[in-house]
Amino acid sequence: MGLPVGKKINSFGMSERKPKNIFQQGAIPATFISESIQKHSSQTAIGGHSIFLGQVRADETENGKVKAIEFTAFEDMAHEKMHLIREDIFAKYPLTCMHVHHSLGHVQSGEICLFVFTSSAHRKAAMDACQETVERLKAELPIWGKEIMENDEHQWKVNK
Amino acid sequence: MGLPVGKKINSFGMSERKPKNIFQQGAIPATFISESIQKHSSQTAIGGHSIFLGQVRADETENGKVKAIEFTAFEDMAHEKMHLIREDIFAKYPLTCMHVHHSLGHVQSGEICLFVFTSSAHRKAAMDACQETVERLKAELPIWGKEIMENDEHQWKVNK
Amino acid sequence: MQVHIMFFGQLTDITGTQELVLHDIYDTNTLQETLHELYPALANAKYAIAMNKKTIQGNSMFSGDSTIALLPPFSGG
Amino acid sequence: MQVHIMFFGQLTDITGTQELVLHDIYDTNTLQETLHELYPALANAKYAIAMNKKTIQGNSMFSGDSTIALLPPFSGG
Repeated sequence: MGLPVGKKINSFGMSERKPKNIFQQGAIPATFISESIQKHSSQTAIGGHSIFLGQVRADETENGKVKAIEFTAFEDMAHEKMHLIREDIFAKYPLTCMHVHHSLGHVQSGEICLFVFTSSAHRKAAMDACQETVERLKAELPIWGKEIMENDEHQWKVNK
Repeated sequence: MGLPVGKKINSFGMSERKPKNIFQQGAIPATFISESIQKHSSQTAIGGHSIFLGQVRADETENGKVKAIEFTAFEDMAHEKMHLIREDIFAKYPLTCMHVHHSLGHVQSGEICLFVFTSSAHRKAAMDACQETVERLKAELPIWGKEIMENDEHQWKVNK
Repeated sequence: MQVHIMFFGQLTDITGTQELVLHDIYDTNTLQETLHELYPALANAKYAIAMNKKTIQGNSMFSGDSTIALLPPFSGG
Repeated sequence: MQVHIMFFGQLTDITGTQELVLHDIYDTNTLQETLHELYPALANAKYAIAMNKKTIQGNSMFSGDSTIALLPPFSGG
Protein backbone atom coordinates (compact mmCIF):
# COMPACT_ATOMS: atom_id res chain seq x y z
CA MET A 1 0.00 0.00 0.00
CA GLY A 2 1.43 3.37 -1.01
CA LEU A 3 1.61 5.40 2.13
CA PRO A 4 2.45 9.10 1.92
CA VAL A 5 -0.19 9.84 -0.67
CA GLY A 6 -2.75 12.57 -1.19
CA LYS A 7 -5.98 12.54 -3.17
CA LYS A 8 -6.77 10.06 -5.92
CA ILE A 9 -9.81 9.82 -8.16
CA ASN A 10 -11.35 6.36 -8.07
CA SER A 11 -13.24 4.60 -10.86
CA PHE A 12 -16.50 6.21 -9.71
CA GLY A 13 -14.95 9.63 -10.22
CA MET A 14 -15.01 10.29 -6.48
CA SER A 15 -12.07 11.63 -4.60
CA GLU A 16 -10.44 9.09 -2.35
CA ARG A 17 -7.72 9.85 0.18
CA LYS A 18 -5.39 7.06 1.11
CA PRO A 19 -4.14 6.93 4.70
CA LYS A 20 -0.90 8.87 5.07
CA ASN A 21 1.97 7.49 7.10
CA ILE A 22 1.98 9.43 10.37
CA PHE A 23 4.90 7.62 12.00
CA GLN A 24 8.56 8.42 11.98
CA GLN A 25 11.42 6.82 13.85
CA GLY A 26 12.69 8.79 16.85
CA ALA A 27 12.10 12.41 17.85
CA ILE A 28 10.62 15.01 15.50
CA PRO A 29 13.35 17.60 14.84
CA ALA A 30 12.52 21.32 15.10
CA THR A 31 13.88 21.73 11.57
CA PHE A 32 11.28 19.25 10.28
CA ILE A 33 8.63 21.57 11.74
CA SER A 34 10.07 24.71 10.14
CA GLU A 35 10.36 22.96 6.78
CA SER A 36 6.74 21.94 7.07
CA ILE A 37 5.73 25.54 7.84
CA GLN A 38 7.87 26.86 4.98
CA LYS A 39 6.15 24.58 2.47
CA HIS A 40 2.87 26.41 3.11
CA SER A 41 4.13 29.80 1.96
CA SER A 42 2.93 29.07 -1.58
CA GLN A 43 -0.61 28.44 -0.29
CA THR A 44 -1.70 32.05 -0.12
CA ALA A 45 -5.33 31.25 0.74
CA ILE A 46 -4.13 30.29 4.22
CA GLY A 47 -4.53 32.93 6.94
CA GLY A 48 -3.80 30.89 10.07
CA HIS A 49 -1.82 27.86 11.14
CA SER A 50 -2.32 26.04 14.41
CA ILE A 51 0.37 23.70 15.68
CA PHE A 52 0.42 21.38 18.65
CA LEU A 53 3.67 19.76 19.77
CA GLY A 54 3.90 17.01 22.35
CA GLN A 55 7.19 17.04 24.26
CA VAL A 56 8.43 14.22 26.51
CA ARG A 57 8.39 15.35 30.15
CA ALA A 58 11.07 14.28 32.66
CA ASP A 59 8.39 13.42 35.22
CA GLU A 60 9.44 12.41 38.71
CA THR A 61 7.51 9.21 39.48
CA GLU A 62 7.57 6.70 42.31
CA ASN A 63 9.64 4.48 40.01
CA GLY A 64 12.20 7.19 39.24
CA LYS A 65 12.65 10.05 36.82
CA VAL A 66 11.59 9.61 33.20
CA LYS A 67 14.53 9.94 30.81
CA ALA A 68 12.80 8.81 27.61
CA ILE A 69 9.66 7.27 26.17
CA GLU A 70 9.72 4.37 23.76
CA PHE A 71 6.68 4.42 21.50
CA THR A 72 5.13 1.44 19.78
CA ALA A 73 1.94 1.29 17.73
CA PHE A 74 -0.39 -1.01 15.89
CA GLU A 75 0.53 0.93 12.78
CA ASP A 76 -2.00 -0.39 10.28
CA MET A 77 -4.90 0.16 12.65
CA ALA A 78 -3.55 3.59 13.65
CA HIS A 79 -3.45 4.66 10.02
CA GLU A 80 -7.02 3.52 9.41
CA LYS A 81 -8.20 5.32 12.55
CA MET A 82 -6.26 8.47 11.70
CA HIS A 83 -7.81 8.40 8.25
CA LEU A 84 -11.29 8.39 9.79
CA ILE A 85 -10.39 11.22 12.18
CA ARG A 86 -9.01 13.23 9.27
CA GLU A 87 -12.20 12.71 7.24
CA ASP A 88 -14.33 13.78 10.22
CA ILE A 89 -12.25 16.89 10.86
CA PHE A 90 -12.25 17.94 7.20
CA ALA A 91 -16.03 17.45 7.09
CA LYS A 92 -16.46 19.60 10.19
CA TYR A 93 -13.98 22.46 9.61
CA PRO A 94 -13.07 24.44 6.47
CA LEU A 95 -9.41 23.41 6.56
CA THR A 96 -6.83 23.91 3.85
CA CYS A 97 -4.66 21.11 5.17
CA MET A 98 -3.76 18.92 8.11
CA HIS A 99 -0.53 17.12 8.90
CA VAL A 100 0.05 14.67 11.75
CA HIS A 101 3.37 13.13 12.74
CA HIS A 102 4.03 10.81 15.67
CA SER A 103 7.29 9.29 16.83
CA LEU A 104 7.97 5.59 17.14
CA GLY A 105 10.85 4.18 19.13
CA HIS A 106 13.04 6.13 21.51
CA VAL A 107 12.32 9.82 22.27
CA GLN A 108 14.30 11.51 25.06
CA SER A 109 12.85 13.96 27.56
CA GLY A 110 12.76 17.44 26.06
CA GLU A 111 12.29 16.07 22.54
CA ILE A 112 9.15 16.33 20.41
CA CYS A 113 7.08 13.16 19.86
CA LEU A 114 3.89 14.59 18.33
CA PHE A 115 3.33 17.28 15.71
CA VAL A 116 -0.20 18.25 14.65
CA PHE A 117 -0.48 21.04 12.09
CA THR A 118 -3.74 22.50 10.71
CA SER A 119 -4.22 25.45 8.38
CA SER A 120 -7.22 27.42 7.21
CA ALA A 121 -8.24 30.77 5.75
CA HIS A 122 -9.37 32.05 9.16
CA ARG A 123 -7.86 31.31 12.52
CA LYS A 124 -10.78 29.71 14.35
CA ALA A 125 -11.11 26.64 12.12
CA ALA A 126 -7.37 25.92 12.32
CA MET A 127 -7.29 26.25 16.12
CA ASP A 128 -10.45 24.25 16.81
CA ALA A 129 -9.49 21.52 14.35
CA CYS A 130 -6.02 21.22 15.84
CA GLN A 131 -7.35 20.86 19.37
CA GLU A 132 -9.98 18.31 18.35
CA THR A 133 -7.47 16.29 16.34
CA VAL A 134 -5.08 16.15 19.30
CA GLU A 135 -7.84 15.00 21.66
CA ARG A 136 -9.09 12.36 19.25
CA LEU A 137 -5.73 10.92 18.33
CA LYS A 138 -4.75 10.60 21.99
CA ALA A 139 -7.99 8.74 22.70
CA GLU A 140 -8.32 6.68 19.53
CA LEU A 141 -4.95 5.80 18.05
CA PRO A 142 -3.44 2.47 19.18
CA ILE A 143 -0.10 3.86 20.33
CA TRP A 144 1.69 3.07 23.57
CA GLY A 145 4.42 4.87 25.44
CA LYS A 146 6.86 2.99 27.63
CA GLU A 147 8.50 5.40 30.05
CA ILE A 148 12.16 4.57 30.58
CA MET A 149 13.51 5.74 33.91
CA GLU A 150 17.00 6.99 34.71
CA ASN A 151 17.55 3.76 36.65
CA ASP A 152 16.50 1.83 33.50
CA GLU A 153 13.28 0.61 35.11
CA HIS A 154 10.18 1.21 33.02
CA GLN A 155 6.51 1.93 33.46
CA TRP A 156 3.72 2.37 30.95
CA LYS A 157 2.52 5.87 30.22
CA VAL A 158 -1.11 6.63 31.09
CA ASN A 159 -3.02 9.30 29.15
CA LYS A 160 -5.42 11.55 31.04
CA MET B 1 13.43 51.35 28.78
CA GLY B 2 15.18 47.97 28.46
CA LEU B 3 12.96 45.91 26.23
CA PRO B 4 13.67 42.19 25.87
CA VAL B 5 13.83 41.56 29.59
CA GLY B 6 12.45 38.91 31.93
CA LYS B 7 11.71 39.08 35.63
CA LYS B 8 13.15 41.63 38.00
CA ILE B 9 12.73 42.05 41.72
CA ASN B 10 11.58 45.56 42.63
CA SER B 11 12.31 47.47 45.82
CA PHE B 12 9.25 45.94 47.51
CA GLY B 13 10.70 42.48 46.90
CA MET B 14 7.96 41.70 44.42
CA SER B 15 8.60 40.19 41.07
CA GLU B 16 8.07 42.58 38.23
CA ARG B 17 8.09 41.67 34.55
CA LYS B 18 9.03 44.38 32.12
CA PRO B 19 7.22 44.44 28.80
CA LYS B 20 9.06 42.39 26.18
CA ASN B 21 9.51 43.70 22.68
CA ILE B 22 7.05 41.77 20.51
CA PHE B 23 7.83 43.52 17.24
CA GLN B 24 10.26 42.62 14.53
CA GLN B 25 10.83 44.16 11.13
CA GLY B 26 9.38 42.19 8.21
CA ALA B 27 8.15 38.59 8.02
CA ILE B 28 8.84 36.02 10.73
CA PRO B 29 11.08 33.33 9.19
CA ALA B 30 10.24 29.64 9.69
CA THR B 31 13.75 29.15 11.04
CA PHE B 32 13.04 31.69 13.79
CA ILE B 33 10.12 29.46 14.82
CA SER B 34 12.19 26.26 14.86
CA GLU B 35 14.94 27.97 16.87
CA SER B 36 12.33 29.09 19.36
CA ILE B 37 10.99 25.52 19.63
CA GLN B 38 14.50 24.10 19.96
CA LYS B 39 15.28 26.40 22.90
CA HIS B 40 12.57 24.67 24.93
CA SER B 41 14.16 21.23 24.80
CA SER B 42 16.01 21.94 28.05
CA GLN B 43 12.72 22.69 29.81
CA THR B 44 11.76 19.11 30.55
CA ALA B 45 8.71 20.03 32.66
CA ILE B 46 6.95 21.00 29.44
CA GLY B 47 4.60 18.41 27.94
CA GLY B 48 2.81 20.47 25.30
CA HIS B 49 3.43 23.46 23.07
CA SER B 50 0.71 25.33 21.23
CA ILE B 51 1.62 27.61 18.35
CA PHE B 52 -0.48 29.97 16.29
CA LEU B 53 0.90 31.51 13.11
CA GLY B 54 -0.80 34.28 11.17
CA GLN B 55 -0.01 34.18 7.46
CA VAL B 56 -0.78 36.99 4.99
CA ARG B 57 -3.53 35.90 2.59
CA ALA B 58 -3.57 36.92 -1.08
CA ASP B 59 -7.25 37.89 -0.82
CA GLU B 60 -9.14 38.89 -3.96
CA THR B 61 -10.90 42.15 -3.07
CA GLU B 62 -12.88 44.69 -5.04
CA ASN B 63 -9.74 46.82 -5.07
CA GLY B 64 -7.53 44.04 -6.44
CA LYS B 65 -5.49 41.14 -5.12
CA VAL B 66 -3.51 41.56 -1.91
CA LYS B 67 0.22 41.12 -2.47
CA ALA B 68 1.48 42.28 0.92
CA ILE B 69 0.49 43.88 4.20
CA GLU B 70 2.40 46.75 5.73
CA PHE B 71 2.04 46.77 9.50
CA THR B 72 2.35 49.77 11.76
CA ALA B 73 1.74 50.00 15.49
CA PHE B 74 1.61 52.35 18.42
CA GLU B 75 4.49 50.35 19.83
CA ASP B 76 4.68 51.71 23.38
CA MET B 77 0.98 51.27 23.95
CA ALA B 78 1.04 47.81 22.32
CA HIS B 79 3.78 46.71 24.71
CA GLU B 80 1.87 47.95 27.73
CA LYS B 81 -1.30 46.21 26.55
CA MET B 82 0.55 42.99 25.74
CA HIS B 83 2.09 43.07 29.18
CA LEU B 84 -1.39 43.19 30.74
CA ILE B 85 -2.63 40.36 28.51
CA ARG B 86 0.40 38.29 29.46
CA GLU B 87 -0.20 38.88 33.17
CA ASP B 88 -3.87 37.88 32.80
CA ILE B 89 -3.04 34.72 30.85
CA PHE B 90 -0.35 33.64 33.33
CA ALA B 91 -2.78 34.23 36.20
CA LYS B 92 -5.43 32.11 34.48
CA TYR B 93 -3.42 29.19 33.05
CA PRO B 94 -0.52 27.14 34.51
CA LEU B 95 1.89 28.07 31.72
CA THR B 96 5.60 27.46 31.62
CA CYS B 97 6.15 30.22 29.08
CA MET B 98 4.61 32.41 26.42
CA HIS B 99 6.25 34.14 23.45
CA VAL B 100 4.57 36.61 21.10
CA HIS B 101 6.10 38.07 17.93
CA HIS B 102 4.43 40.40 15.45
CA SER B 103 5.78 41.84 12.23
CA LEU B 104 6.11 45.53 11.48
CA GLY B 105 6.59 46.87 7.97
CA HIS B 106 6.22 44.87 4.80
CA VAL B 107 5.08 41.22 4.86
CA GLN B 108 4.30 39.51 1.56
CA SER B 109 1.39 37.13 1.00
CA GLY B 110 2.36 33.62 2.11
CA GLU B 111 4.69 34.98 4.79
CA ILE B 112 4.18 34.79 8.56
CA CYS B 113 3.29 38.01 10.42
CA LEU B 114 2.25 36.66 13.84
CA PHE B 115 3.76 33.95 16.05
CA VAL B 116 2.17 33.07 19.39
CA PHE B 117 3.80 30.26 21.35
CA THR B 118 2.60 28.88 24.71
CA SER B 119 3.94 25.91 26.66
CA SER B 120 2.74 24.00 29.70
CA ALA B 121 3.06 20.66 31.47
CA HIS B 122 -0.26 19.47 30.05
CA ARG B 123 -1.74 20.22 26.66
CA LYS B 124 -5.00 21.90 27.61
CA ALA B 125 -3.48 24.96 29.30
CA ALA B 126 -1.11 25.57 26.38
CA MET B 127 -3.88 25.30 23.78
CA ASP B 128 -6.46 27.39 25.64
CA ALA B 129 -3.91 30.06 26.55
CA CYS B 130 -2.68 30.28 22.96
CA GLN B 131 -6.19 30.73 21.58
CA GLU B 132 -7.13 33.33 24.19
CA THR B 133 -3.91 35.26 23.64
CA VAL B 134 -4.50 35.36 19.88
CA GLU B 135 -8.07 36.61 20.34
CA ARG B 136 -7.04 39.25 22.83
CA LEU B 137 -4.08 40.60 20.93
CA LYS B 138 -6.12 40.94 17.76
CA ALA B 139 -8.77 42.88 19.67
CA GLU B 140 -6.59 44.92 22.00
CA LEU B 141 -3.21 45.70 20.46
CA PRO B 142 -2.94 49.00 18.55
CA ILE B 143 -1.62 47.51 15.31
CA TRP B 144 -2.81 48.30 11.79
CA GLY B 145 -2.42 46.42 8.54
CA LYS B 146 -2.38 48.26 5.24
CA GLU B 147 -3.13 45.82 2.44
CA ILE B 148 -1.05 46.56 -0.65
CA MET B 149 -2.66 45.37 -3.88
CA GLU B 150 -0.94 44.04 -6.98
CA ASN B 151 -1.92 47.28 -8.73
CA ASP B 152 -0.24 49.19 -5.86
CA GLU B 153 -3.56 50.54 -4.57
CA HIS B 154 -4.08 50.00 -0.88
CA GLN B 155 -6.89 49.39 1.59
CA TRP B 156 -6.90 49.00 5.33
CA LYS B 157 -7.26 45.53 6.78
CA VAL B 158 -10.35 44.88 8.90
CA ASN B 159 -10.26 42.25 11.66
CA LYS B 160 -13.32 40.08 12.23
CA MET C 1 0.43 73.70 27.66
CA GLN C 2 0.85 71.67 24.52
CA VAL C 3 -0.82 68.60 23.15
CA HIS C 4 1.10 66.12 21.06
CA ILE C 5 -1.28 64.28 18.70
CA MET C 6 -0.51 61.00 16.95
CA PHE C 7 -2.52 59.58 14.04
CA PHE C 8 -2.45 55.91 13.08
CA GLY C 9 -3.63 53.56 10.35
CA GLN C 10 -6.23 54.83 7.90
CA LEU C 11 -6.41 58.18 9.75
CA THR C 12 -3.04 59.08 8.24
CA ASP C 13 -4.70 58.83 4.79
CA ILE C 14 -6.94 61.70 5.96
CA THR C 15 -4.41 63.82 7.82
CA GLY C 16 -1.40 63.24 5.60
CA THR C 17 0.72 63.37 8.73
CA GLN C 18 1.40 61.08 11.67
CA GLU C 19 2.01 63.78 14.24
CA LEU C 20 0.81 67.23 15.13
CA VAL C 21 1.39 69.59 18.06
CA LEU C 22 -1.35 71.98 19.18
CA HIS C 23 -1.30 74.62 21.93
CA ASP C 24 -3.83 76.04 24.33
CA ILE C 25 -6.30 73.20 24.19
CA TYR C 26 -7.47 71.90 27.54
CA ASP C 27 -9.78 68.95 26.94
CA THR C 28 -10.43 66.20 24.41
CA ASN C 29 -13.78 67.60 23.21
CA THR C 30 -12.15 70.87 22.17
CA LEU C 31 -9.30 68.94 20.62
CA GLN C 32 -11.71 66.87 18.52
CA GLU C 33 -13.56 69.99 17.35
CA THR C 34 -10.26 71.55 16.30
CA LEU C 35 -9.10 68.42 14.51
CA HIS C 36 -12.43 67.99 12.69
CA GLU C 37 -12.11 71.56 11.45
CA LEU C 38 -8.56 70.91 10.25
CA TYR C 39 -9.47 67.55 8.67
CA PRO C 40 -13.22 67.38 7.97
CA ALA C 41 -13.09 63.71 6.89
CA LEU C 42 -11.97 62.82 10.42
CA ALA C 43 -15.48 63.59 11.67
CA ASN C 44 -16.78 60.56 9.73
CA ALA C 45 -13.91 58.25 10.66
CA LYS C 46 -14.20 55.67 13.39
CA TYR C 47 -11.53 56.02 16.08
CA ALA C 48 -10.87 55.71 19.78
CA ILE C 49 -8.78 58.19 21.76
CA ALA C 50 -5.86 57.31 24.00
CA MET C 51 -4.41 59.84 26.42
CA ASN C 52 -0.86 58.98 27.51
CA LYS C 53 -1.35 55.44 26.14
CA LYS C 54 -4.63 54.77 28.01
CA THR C 55 -7.89 54.62 26.11
CA ILE C 56 -10.39 57.14 27.43
CA GLN C 57 -14.16 57.53 27.19
CA GLY C 58 -16.00 60.86 27.12
CA ASN C 59 -14.43 64.28 27.60
CA SER C 60 -11.13 64.38 29.49
CA MET C 61 -9.19 67.39 30.76
CA PHE C 62 -5.48 67.57 30.00
CA SER C 63 -3.29 67.94 33.06
CA GLY C 64 -0.05 69.36 31.74
CA ASP C 65 1.50 68.36 28.43
CA SER C 66 -0.31 65.33 27.05
CA THR C 67 0.10 62.82 24.26
CA ILE C 68 -3.12 62.00 22.48
CA ALA C 69 -3.39 59.12 20.02
CA LEU C 70 -6.26 58.68 17.57
CA LEU C 71 -6.70 54.94 17.06
CA PRO C 72 -8.81 53.53 14.23
CA PRO C 73 -10.06 49.92 14.63
CA PHE C 74 -7.13 47.57 15.22
CA SER C 75 -6.19 45.06 12.55
CA GLY C 76 -3.07 43.30 13.78
CA GLY C 77 -2.37 39.59 13.52
CA MET D 1 -8.73 -22.10 10.73
CA GLN D 2 -6.05 -20.13 12.50
CA VAL D 3 -6.06 -17.05 14.64
CA HIS D 4 -3.14 -14.68 14.59
CA ILE D 5 -2.93 -12.82 17.93
CA MET D 6 -0.99 -9.59 18.51
CA PHE D 7 -0.12 -8.18 21.94
CA PHE D 8 0.75 -4.53 22.51
CA GLY D 9 2.04 -2.20 25.20
CA GLN D 10 2.08 -3.45 28.77
CA LEU D 11 0.49 -6.75 27.70
CA THR D 12 3.84 -7.78 26.22
CA ASP D 13 5.30 -7.54 29.74
CA ILE D 14 2.84 -10.32 30.65
CA THR D 15 3.08 -12.49 27.56
CA GLY D 16 6.77 -12.03 26.80
CA THR D 17 5.84 -12.14 23.11
CA GLN D 18 4.19 -9.82 20.62
CA GLU D 19 2.59 -12.49 18.47
CA LEU D 20 1.02 -15.90 18.79
CA VAL D 21 -0.83 -18.20 16.40
CA LEU D 22 -3.58 -20.48 17.71
CA HIS D 23 -5.66 -23.06 15.85
CA ASP D 24 -9.19 -24.38 16.14
CA ILE D 25 -10.63 -21.49 18.03
CA TYR D 26 -13.87 -20.10 16.65
CA ASP D 27 -14.85 -17.10 18.76
CA THR D 28 -13.34 -14.39 20.93
CA ASN D 29 -14.73 -15.71 24.22
CA THR D 30 -12.97 -19.05 23.74
CA LEU D 31 -9.85 -17.21 22.64
CA GLN D 32 -9.85 -15.12 25.81
CA GLU D 33 -10.31 -18.20 28.01
CA THR D 34 -7.38 -19.88 26.28
CA LEU D 35 -5.17 -16.81 26.59
CA HIS D 36 -6.04 -16.33 30.28
CA GLU D 37 -5.01 -19.95 30.89
CA LEU D 38 -1.72 -19.40 29.06
CA TYR D 39 -1.06 -16.06 30.76
CA PRO D 40 -3.04 -15.82 34.04
CA ALA D 41 -2.03 -12.14 34.61
CA LEU D 42 -3.87 -11.22 31.40
CA ALA D 43 -7.18 -11.86 33.18
CA ASN D 44 -6.51 -8.85 35.41
CA ALA D 45 -5.21 -6.59 32.65
CA LYS D 46 -7.35 -3.97 31.01
CA TYR D 47 -7.55 -4.35 27.25
CA ALA D 48 -9.85 -4.00 24.27
CA ILE D 49 -10.01 -6.49 21.41
CA ALA D 50 -9.70 -5.63 17.74
CA MET D 51 -10.61 -8.16 15.05
CA ASN D 52 -9.02 -7.38 11.68
CA LYS D 53 -8.24 -3.87 12.93
CA LYS D 54 -11.79 -3.07 14.10
CA THR D 55 -12.53 -2.86 17.81
CA ILE D 56 -15.28 -5.29 18.81
CA GLN D 57 -17.63 -5.58 21.78
CA GLY D 58 -18.93 -8.85 23.21
CA ASN D 59 -18.33 -12.30 21.75
CA SER D 60 -17.53 -12.45 18.03
CA MET D 61 -17.26 -15.47 15.74
CA PHE D 62 -14.22 -15.79 13.50
CA SER D 63 -15.04 -16.16 9.82
CA GLY D 64 -11.93 -17.67 8.30
CA ASP D 65 -8.42 -16.79 9.39
CA SER D 66 -8.50 -13.73 11.64
CA THR D 67 -6.09 -11.31 13.18
CA ILE D 68 -6.88 -10.40 16.75
CA ALA D 69 -5.15 -7.60 18.58
CA LEU D 70 -5.22 -7.12 22.34
CA LEU D 71 -5.04 -3.38 22.99
CA PRO D 72 -4.29 -1.97 26.46
CA PRO D 73 -5.31 1.67 27.08
CA PHE D 74 -3.73 3.96 24.46
CA SER D 75 -1.04 6.38 25.53
CA GLY D 76 0.18 8.11 22.40
CA GLY D 77 0.96 11.79 22.02
